[in-house]
Amino acid sequence: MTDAPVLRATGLTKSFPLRRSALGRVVDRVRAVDGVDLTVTAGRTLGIVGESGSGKTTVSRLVSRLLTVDAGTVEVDGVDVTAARGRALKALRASLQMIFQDPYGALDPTKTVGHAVAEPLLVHGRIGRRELTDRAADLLSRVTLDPGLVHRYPEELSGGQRQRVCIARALALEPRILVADEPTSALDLSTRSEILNLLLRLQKENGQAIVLVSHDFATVRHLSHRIVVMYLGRVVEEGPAALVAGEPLHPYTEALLSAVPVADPDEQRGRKRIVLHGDPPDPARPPSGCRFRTRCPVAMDECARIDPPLVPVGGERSVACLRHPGPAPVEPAAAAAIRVAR
Amino acid sequence: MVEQYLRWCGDLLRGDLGDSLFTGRSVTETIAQAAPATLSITGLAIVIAVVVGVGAGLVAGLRQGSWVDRTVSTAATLGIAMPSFWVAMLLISAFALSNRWLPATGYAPLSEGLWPWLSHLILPATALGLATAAELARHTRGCVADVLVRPYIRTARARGAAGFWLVRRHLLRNAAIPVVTVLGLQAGRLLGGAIVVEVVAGITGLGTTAINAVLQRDYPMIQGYVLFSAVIVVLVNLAVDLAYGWINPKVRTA
Amino acid sequence: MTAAPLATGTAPDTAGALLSVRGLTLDLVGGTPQPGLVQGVEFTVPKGRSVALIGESGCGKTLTAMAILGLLPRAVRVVSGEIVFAGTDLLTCGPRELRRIRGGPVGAVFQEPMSSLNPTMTVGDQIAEARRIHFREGRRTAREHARELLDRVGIPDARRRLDSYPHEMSGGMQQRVMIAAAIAGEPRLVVADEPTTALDVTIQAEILELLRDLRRDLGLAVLLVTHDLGVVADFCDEVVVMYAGHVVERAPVRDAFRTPAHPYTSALLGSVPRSDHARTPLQVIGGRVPPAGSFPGGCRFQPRCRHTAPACAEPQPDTVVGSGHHTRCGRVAAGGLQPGREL
Amino acid sequence: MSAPTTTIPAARRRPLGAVLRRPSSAVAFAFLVLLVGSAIAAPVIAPHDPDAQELGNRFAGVSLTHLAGADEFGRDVLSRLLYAARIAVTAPLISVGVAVLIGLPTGLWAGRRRGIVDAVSGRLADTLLSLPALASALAIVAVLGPGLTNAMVAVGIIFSPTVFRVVRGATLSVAEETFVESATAIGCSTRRTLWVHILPNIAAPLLVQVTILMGVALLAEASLSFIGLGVQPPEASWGSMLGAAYRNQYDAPYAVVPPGIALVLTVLTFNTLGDALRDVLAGRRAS
Repeated sequence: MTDAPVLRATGLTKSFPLRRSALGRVVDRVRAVDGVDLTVTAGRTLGIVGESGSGKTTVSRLVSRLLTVDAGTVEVDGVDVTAARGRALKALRASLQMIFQDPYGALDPTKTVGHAVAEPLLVHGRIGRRELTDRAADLLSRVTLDPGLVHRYPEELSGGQRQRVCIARALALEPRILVADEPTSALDLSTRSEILNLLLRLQKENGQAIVLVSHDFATVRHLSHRIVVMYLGRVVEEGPAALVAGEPLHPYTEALLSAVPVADPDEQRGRKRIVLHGDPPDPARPPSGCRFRTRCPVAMDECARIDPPLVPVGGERSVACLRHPGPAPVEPAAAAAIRVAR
Repeated sequence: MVEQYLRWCGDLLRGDLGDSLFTGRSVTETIAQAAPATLSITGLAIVIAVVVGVGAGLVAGLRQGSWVDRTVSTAATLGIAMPSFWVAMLLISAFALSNRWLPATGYAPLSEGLWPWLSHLILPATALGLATAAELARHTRGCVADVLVRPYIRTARARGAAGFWLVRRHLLRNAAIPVVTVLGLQAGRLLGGAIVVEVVAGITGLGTTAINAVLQRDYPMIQGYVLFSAVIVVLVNLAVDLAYGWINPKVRTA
Repeated sequence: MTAAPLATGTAPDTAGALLSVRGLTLDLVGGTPQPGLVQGVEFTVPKGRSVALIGESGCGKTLTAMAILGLLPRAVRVVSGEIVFAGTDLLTCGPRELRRIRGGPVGAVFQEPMSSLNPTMTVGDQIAEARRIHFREGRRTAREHARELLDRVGIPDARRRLDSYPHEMSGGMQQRVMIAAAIAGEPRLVVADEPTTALDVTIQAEILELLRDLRRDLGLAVLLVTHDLGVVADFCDEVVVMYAGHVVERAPVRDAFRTPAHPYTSALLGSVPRSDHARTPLQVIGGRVPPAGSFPGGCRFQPRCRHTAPACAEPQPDTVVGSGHHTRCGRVAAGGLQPGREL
Repeated sequence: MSAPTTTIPAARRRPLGAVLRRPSSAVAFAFLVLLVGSAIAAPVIAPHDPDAQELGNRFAGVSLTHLAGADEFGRDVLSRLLYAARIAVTAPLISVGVAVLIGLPTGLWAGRRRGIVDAVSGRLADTLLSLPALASALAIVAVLGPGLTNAMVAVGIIFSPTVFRVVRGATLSVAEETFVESATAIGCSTRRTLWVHILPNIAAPLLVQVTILMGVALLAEASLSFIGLGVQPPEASWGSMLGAAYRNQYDAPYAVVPPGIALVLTVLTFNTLGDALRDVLAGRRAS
């Protein structure tokens, strides 16, 4: 396994219109993603965890070119695909595929399962219409579905079956990267584990890099090699999964982990609880300085003035918190100057 | 052509819609003369439609599956399918020709007294309002049924709210929101439908004026008529928007 | 914050029960009919305790809760059983008595606060409603109580917030309003149907913390319907596990998690990712919950169970396997099977 | 894992089958077949030439030769009713055709482009919609001149904002669906996404709207013909027959009944089928 990054994103920024005037002019914007860097290594899983408003879903759309960036670059295999169009974009589609959150909405209700699964091959001209059924049946068996389902319609399938169909569809082009946006959150408990197992197995068999986006720390922890924690459009912490989940450095990561109850009464009741207070701020009007400071249990006065950058702190980890200035501490004043200059 | 149009717009701002090509009379004056009859029919039709339609729909929605509900649904389905001018003919033939209970044709202005006015209008207005009543009944029933299965109704029940209290405090306002929207759309339909009903009821109003204008290709008259109708509909929709804002807090704060 | 003491082995004593559900059986009569949509459900909620009703969707846990509140959908009919709350059978007591209890001694909190609050009514009016109905308070007194309640559930600037509409609040605030409205009737039992499912996890922690405080201060009993085993481990004293309309297991929370006595419970526990087993396959329960209308006979879990035996096609009696620990698996009851916590 | 075999979804995918399984819509459909059949076969089954005048027969009552009596020119009413069925079928088709021709492409365009295009066309449609329909139709007929085709084209133009709104709304909501995003993600071109994934999914609401508009168009045709702006004599439509009946209501008070009933039944048919389609397709969305 090489350590070469298959996907590298730098400075991703994206804002969305919040309100429009009567004639459709944008009056107010919310910056959903604000300067996010990501690196995904071949055959590895990068987990992005965050709550609603964190911008994690937007990041998944930006790296897969379903949305275009306002600023920043996306490279796949060293090739800048930020502005790829036409043929180059189609080539990108072949190497990067998505799995969506809602398996109920992700399949066209007017098309058969076979069509859904083999359509990518059809669109990329790799097969003709006549081979569709056979290839679809092959793909279905790869995700341990009955190949006989090819002539069925999505509505005849359970949620778990549909998500397998979606995974088969994503695998059809043999992509090197899979971006999975909340692949299990619409599913029932017992089905959830099937899909997680399937993703693990497929990655071991085919060596895909996976970007897993989820609000559920347990799921992200289970599948990921590295974890990125997002809050209000920023990365607050990044590092190896075991370290981020085991010894979180950023107070938000710590609070998030503490808020996920463990399914063991003795362990859960023995844990240290960090209960945050208040609501997350309005993403359209983020607080000055550190965005987490309004809910942070250990906020300091400087936190209102200085917007902490994401800095390496050793052990392949980075944190954006003034309490963890990193091995080469940046003078608070200098840091402030950097932020102001941006 | 462009110049002509600009001149017409200029005159329009001064309240002058030009003169009829046929009678030579001022369009504004003609409309002013014909409007009260038409607005009376339409207004009365709206009142009938709202009272009958919303009332029936509310009862049907609250008693889903009962005989009342089935009756209302059937009547509404029929009501929507019946052309208003045909209903007017049937009503007039039944109440004004076979039995001479009400006048068959003509219009009496309100200045002649309430009853003469009402007696001339009641049959055409009922005929005109019937389809709208039917539409409102169906829509209201649908909205009530929809609100009744909303989670907040369940919450209110879980709080001990029931019966009249539940209907008044939780159901009415929420069900009224979509009903009011539809009412605005129906205003235009009623004003249009009045054209044909006027013919049947032998009332000289905007409708009959407009038909003659079309047959005679009296363009200034037609322009005036369409403009006037549009203004009325815009006013009605404005009123509806105000009512909507009053009922729906989400609009108020937005 | 100190952790609540753990309940172990304390038998739920029916005499001290605030709520006891006995032999509750519901039939689905509309659509695809399913007799025994919920069948023979038995459990108790002791005074001041917190009981979890867990299972996947379609297992009948929400229906059971709705039966307690007398809010079953039209297509579902009560066939037999009793639901006794503080000496009154809610299934036979008549609508007037039921209305006295609902929103009064029994409060309710629902999932998705946004749709569960009336969008055209101020939150103050919604909280005050229970005061006005159950204590016949006037507008002004009820409003004053509503303000105190908003304060109590931790909403800042309560007096101004009384006149807010639900859509002007965040999800977490809305759920606090729901809780304020639920405790306005001074309940002894709160039925909470997935109260935190629609919320972010840090907000969920805040809401659970609030419920914990209220339980302690007001001596509330809580029946918590959830599918989240973590929430159960965190919040509840006892667990009732449902599958396809049956209660398959009920036990004090520690016993249920440590020594599950039904293969379904143990499979559920095994399907939860654990930090010490990252990137290893999780336990899978093949198939899915059968849709209503096609429940199998005998043990309803048997088609998906990895320990199925011929005897499982027979009806499984409710058997006591420990102090307050019941199972509906004949094989476990007979001692032939020890499912444990499978990993 | 075996897939569940339930029959309901399959029925929902073939909406016509599901619609016909309801007794009321089966009856409606049978009536529609009968109507279209008699419209086509009118020359064969009509007992008389619909335009043949027999002045001696003016206002003749029901008899063996004139099963529904005769009108003010002694023409056979039954024959005229049967021939008028042709107009009852074709006239709404003209209007709905025009409306779809205008509303479908513009609605798709506005729904896909959004932004300023959508905002402006949306306002325009709203304004047109709030105009009194019949009044606008009068204005258009004034320009085009009276006559059935002109009248129905006018009605079609009036309907086009309704179709536009339905198509635009459906396009917007379908475009929100994940499967459209998924189509982009696998590399579908914009055109393929539109034809293969969006159009089939907006077909359902469009079909419902079209069916209901058929009934509304027929009512509009009747109104316009009633006041003499639609079908021109001697041709007959149910509306113009009602107009004649109105002018002669002292001589033949019952002449208003047959064309009126034919009209109501036909509109009822379209509405019943439209409602049934809507229910069936709504069930499919909900699932």
